[in-house]
Amino acid sequence: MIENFYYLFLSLVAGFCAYRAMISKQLLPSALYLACVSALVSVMLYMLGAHEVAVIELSVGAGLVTVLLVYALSVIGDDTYDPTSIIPKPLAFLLVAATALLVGWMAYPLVSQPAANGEVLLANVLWKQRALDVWVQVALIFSGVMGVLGLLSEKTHPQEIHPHETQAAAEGEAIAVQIEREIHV
Amino acid sequence: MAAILIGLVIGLPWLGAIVLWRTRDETPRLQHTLAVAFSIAAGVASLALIPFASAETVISFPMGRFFGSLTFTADGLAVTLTAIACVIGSLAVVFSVDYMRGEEQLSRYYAFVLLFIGAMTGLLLSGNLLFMFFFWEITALCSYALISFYNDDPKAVAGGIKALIITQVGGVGLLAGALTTYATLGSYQISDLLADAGKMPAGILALVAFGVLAAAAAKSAQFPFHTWLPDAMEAPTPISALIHAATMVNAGVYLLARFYPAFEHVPGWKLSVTVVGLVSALITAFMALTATDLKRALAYSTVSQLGYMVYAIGVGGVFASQFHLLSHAVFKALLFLSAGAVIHSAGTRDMLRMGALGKQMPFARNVFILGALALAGLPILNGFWSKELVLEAGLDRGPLWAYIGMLLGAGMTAFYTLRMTWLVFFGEVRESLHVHDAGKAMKVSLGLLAVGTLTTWLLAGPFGEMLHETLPFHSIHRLNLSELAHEIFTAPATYVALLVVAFGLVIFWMVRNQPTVKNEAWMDFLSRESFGFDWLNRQVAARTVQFASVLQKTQTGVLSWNVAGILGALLAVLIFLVWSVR
Amino acid sequence: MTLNPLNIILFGVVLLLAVGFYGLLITRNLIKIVLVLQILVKAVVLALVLAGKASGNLGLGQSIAATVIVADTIVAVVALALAVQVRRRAGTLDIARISTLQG
Amino acid sequence: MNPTLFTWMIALPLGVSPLVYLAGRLGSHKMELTNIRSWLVRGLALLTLSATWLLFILSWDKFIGSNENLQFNLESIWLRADGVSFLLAAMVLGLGTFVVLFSGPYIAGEVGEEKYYAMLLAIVGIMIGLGCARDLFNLWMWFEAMAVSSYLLVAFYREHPASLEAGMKYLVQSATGSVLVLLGIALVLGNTGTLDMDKIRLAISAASSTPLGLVLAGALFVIGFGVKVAFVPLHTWLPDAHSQAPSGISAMLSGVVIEAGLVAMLRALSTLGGFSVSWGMLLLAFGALNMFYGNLMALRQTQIKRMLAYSSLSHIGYILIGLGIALVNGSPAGAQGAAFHLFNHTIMKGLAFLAVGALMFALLDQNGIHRPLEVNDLSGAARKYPLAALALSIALLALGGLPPLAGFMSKWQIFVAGFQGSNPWLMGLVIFAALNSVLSLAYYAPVVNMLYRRNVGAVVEGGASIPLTMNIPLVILALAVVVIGLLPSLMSWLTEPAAQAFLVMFGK
Repeated sequence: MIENFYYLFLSLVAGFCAYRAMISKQLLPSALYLACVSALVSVMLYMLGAHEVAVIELSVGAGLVTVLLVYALSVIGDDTYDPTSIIPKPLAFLLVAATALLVGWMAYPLVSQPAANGEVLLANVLWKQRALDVWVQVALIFSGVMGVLGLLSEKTHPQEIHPHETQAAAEGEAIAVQIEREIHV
Repeated sequence: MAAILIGLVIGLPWLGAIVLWRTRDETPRLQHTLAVAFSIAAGVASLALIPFASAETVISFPMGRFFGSLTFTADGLAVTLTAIACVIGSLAVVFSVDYMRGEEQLSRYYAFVLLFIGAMTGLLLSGNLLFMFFFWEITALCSYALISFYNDDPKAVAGGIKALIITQVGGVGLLAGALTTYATLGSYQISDLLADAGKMPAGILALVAFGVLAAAAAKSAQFPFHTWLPDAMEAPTPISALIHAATMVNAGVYLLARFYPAFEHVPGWKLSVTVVGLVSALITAFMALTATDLKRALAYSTVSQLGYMVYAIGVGGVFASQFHLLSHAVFKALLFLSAGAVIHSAGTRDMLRMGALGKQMPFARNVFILGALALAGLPILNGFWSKELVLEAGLDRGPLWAYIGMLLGAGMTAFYTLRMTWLVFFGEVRESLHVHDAGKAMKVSLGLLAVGTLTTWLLAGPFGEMLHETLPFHSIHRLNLSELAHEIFTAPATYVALLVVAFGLVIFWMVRNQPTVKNEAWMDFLSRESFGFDWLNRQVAARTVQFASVLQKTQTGVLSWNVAGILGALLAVLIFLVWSVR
Repeated sequence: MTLNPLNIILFGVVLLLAVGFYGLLITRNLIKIVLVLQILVKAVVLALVLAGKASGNLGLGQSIAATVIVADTIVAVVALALAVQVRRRAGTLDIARISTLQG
Repeated sequence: MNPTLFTWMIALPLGVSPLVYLAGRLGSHKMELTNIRSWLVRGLALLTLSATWLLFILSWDKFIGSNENLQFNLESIWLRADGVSFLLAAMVLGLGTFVVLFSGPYIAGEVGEEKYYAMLLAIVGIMIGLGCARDLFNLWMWFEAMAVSSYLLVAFYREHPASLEAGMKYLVQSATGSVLVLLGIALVLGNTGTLDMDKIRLAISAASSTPLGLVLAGALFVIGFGVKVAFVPLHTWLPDAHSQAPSGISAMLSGVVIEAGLVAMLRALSTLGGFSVSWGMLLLAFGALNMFYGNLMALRQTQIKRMLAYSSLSHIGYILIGLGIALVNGSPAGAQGAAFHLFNHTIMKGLAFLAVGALMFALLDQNGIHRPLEVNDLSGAARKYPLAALALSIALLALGGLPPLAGFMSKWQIFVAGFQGSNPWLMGLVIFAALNSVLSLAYYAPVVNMLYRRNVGAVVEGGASIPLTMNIPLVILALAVVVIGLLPSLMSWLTEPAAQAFLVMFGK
């Protein structure tokens, strides 16, 4: 079926973009790849019939999150240093592969016989049936805003601290050096 | 009336503990006075309780599901030990007035002493296993606090922790026993356990029996838990008298005596008890032969004498064991306290630095000799009667090899007792220590205990009568004084024992001029390491700490590894579930 | 085994999850970790809609997917704020260099 | 009386929370108003909590009087208050009130004071809501909201890299956990087509066999929520977060947040019914691991807050063992013991963290020193701070399971449950747990000893005094620990319905 082919293509490309986003040494390309993942996922969502979520995903996931990431990058500067992994990569790969295979195998029966689809309008479900979720979400957003304000608002703007200046940074440096040595051994 | 007295016996020391905790260290006189007043009041109440001894449950207070009722029973066994704990405890408090003069933090000291006495009486009077365990744990806590009273001294702190951990590990046995009893019989009442032990499945009953034995051995510092008691000697000396004569170590023997009727028929239990008693009595007597620290020597002798009591229970002589417990409590308190008087004025515990102190402290010397003779088991002091009774029970009903072992122990006891006395009070002056005789309050306590050492054996008749009357499950053989005397003096075993004791004395007399007994290296080693068990303890502790520090490496503090932990756990749980569902 | 679209989407979900978790394990830059978390969120959103579709209750799946998108965006925002603050105070974004709490 | 009154327990703190923030910003450019603002914020928070207590009492009355769960629904989502909800609500409200009282001097003058109280109130409301949630996804929403509102609290000292580091680990690990939970929810939705817990239960019990997808969902719930409950080896964020957060927050995190996570996990797991024995075994295994690991790690700690954090791991272990026994044996004793220990852990650990916080405040913060409090710093602290030292000693000894304190009684109850079935494995596990208690004394006792040392250390010498508002919670909590130890049935009005609800939840 042609539909299957589309889905497979989209999944693979999304996986590839995700991989690029994860592997890239530069943060800006990473953010852009993430936006691609988001766009591809929203296409899949659309094809599945979840039109509204597809729009939300496209605007929030691909748009807002990317903007936020880029904004954070611009605040921080060009600290895009992403050195070698601490965990041996084969171990990480094995762990993830085994878990993913097991999860995939166990989840498979779920999709083997899909039920007939009862179409319901998102707005109805979200605002009527799931109104309580929305209320809790308001609390969550409030907490998040408080968090950002609490973390970032500065009464006085202190000098930015650069590496090697604080004692903690020095300690951290020592640990990092040690970790790096362990990786290379 | 009995209910009120029980309330007083437990409540007065605890009330005193709370009051003393709140006193200020700037008023030492007030603290001494209050402590003496509360402890003596408790002592009087405990004596007044004796006539009310009965097998009935006196107080019952429901505590809600899973906890049973808080009950108290003042039977013969309980009231006797209560009286020992309170009276000798109060004498130790009186002694402390002189001994602890000028010390800091008296509020903490006296508060814990009184808490200890109250907890001990609670443990003895409790008729409910849960609350027995409850009080059991409090005595452990108090002993910890008192042993490490000099808490700036690392040795005292280490000794306290050691005592706490070892007795608590043993306490798990009592916990298991109490839980099993509740799970099988649906009740925590000790009387129910004694009555219905036969109805429990054999394996379950054995679990309870050996659990209780482990707990008793740990508390009474019996083999293989005997290592904590010598290290506990870092405590102030009145505490040593309190813990090692009047209260804590008796709890183990009490426990065995209390549950004897329930476990008597558990296969191997009596033999195990006998062996534990025998081994403890022998190895610690051996360690006492070479000890040079006065208090440690006394501590070893305590474990050894407790071994006699445990042995007596193992061979079925419950009365003999309790009678020896009574004698031992009196003469050992006397010994500890007179040793305390010596240590207090000499400023050292090393017997090799003492010598010929007798002339300068005649009172202490006299009472110490009295106690020592009782410990050695010479007639007609209380130690003689009870020890002979124990040995006779052993010969009558126990295996012969165990009896011979205990005889050997009696000879060793005579040897080290005389050695101690000689090293401290006689011989040549090895170091000119400026000593003075015991103070006034010390003399009061010592004098009373000396009188007790001379006379408590006269109580044998009424004591036996009371146990017989109030312990329905124990079938105690009644024995009045003249029967006792008759039995002991006509039995050939008595003379054999006396001969062995005399033999021990003679041997020491022959080597008295080299009292340090150019110890063989192996003897020293065995004593220092408590026959290897101290080494074992250290190994367990060191391995645990080592394992912990290896484990610390798992907390890398690096986020990547933390997330790997999450994924790894997910994988493990998935594998477990797939395996268990299939 | 029939290859219906849902199977393939499940494959896509697992693929995205695997990439995301692998990224969490090997990434050291804090901002990138936030980014990788977003990959996981995409996978979950897809999974929720997929589940709604598979059970014949797409509206419900959609509704919670939409809520999740918003909620996890908030988390991402807080995480970014934290990362910015870490950069300001510790001078680095490398998690190995801010691993002072150990043992 | 309105049966939906209990929802106001959730809505009130949540609704007042923004007001607290706004009150704290009133005239924020005027420095001279700092004190007034500070009082205003705290007063408002306390007032709200008092009102919530009133609501709690009224709804409790209704709950006990009608003998059935209180419920409320907004269209298809239900909130139901059963025994577990009320237990959690009581714990959260109680500790929350004490923490607000305690934090007065502790937080006064810090930047972000108003956000601190706002978040504290919000998290109280959110956790009560979490206890009542009866819709799987709604449960996740509460759970996520709880996490988001605690991030700021953990990383409150945003000037300190260590505090930020702790916050960062907490955030990333929590987020990972919540992704796993969402996957689990997707699987349940896919299999049953509904998210209402009761309907899921019906759908699953109607099916003949347990689909593999639901097994996977259960595993994902265990691990996902387990991150917040600090199962070993998912616990790695906990020692960092608990030791770096302000002490009041450490008390909240350790005393109620991990317990709330546990409640969420049990609610989610209970819907999967079916093979509850497997869940029981899983809980027992994690319980044993947590206990042993937590104790061994605590053994080597020199920072007292970190030691307490590891001791939380071991106490979660006891609770899990109680619950596991209840699931494996179906014994009410295990559930009751677990509920009782849950409650006791809240007051004991709350007391411990608050007492340490009070000492830390007096010894370090007041002198402008920002570093963790070491055990050695406490040398002779009882001389100068008899009350705080006594409170800390009581808390530690109670945690170690010594009578006559609360911890002993609840551990005992769990142990009883283990022995009741005469299952040798469970009996062995209980003995292992008892030996673990002994092991834990090896690190609690030296701290107590250090407090009562004769040598007053230099740090204690230079310490400031502890204000009254910090001492009040210490006195009340310490009394509670002692009294509950002496009268264990005192709290059974609260814990028994919870245990009952737990068993009903799992269909026993």
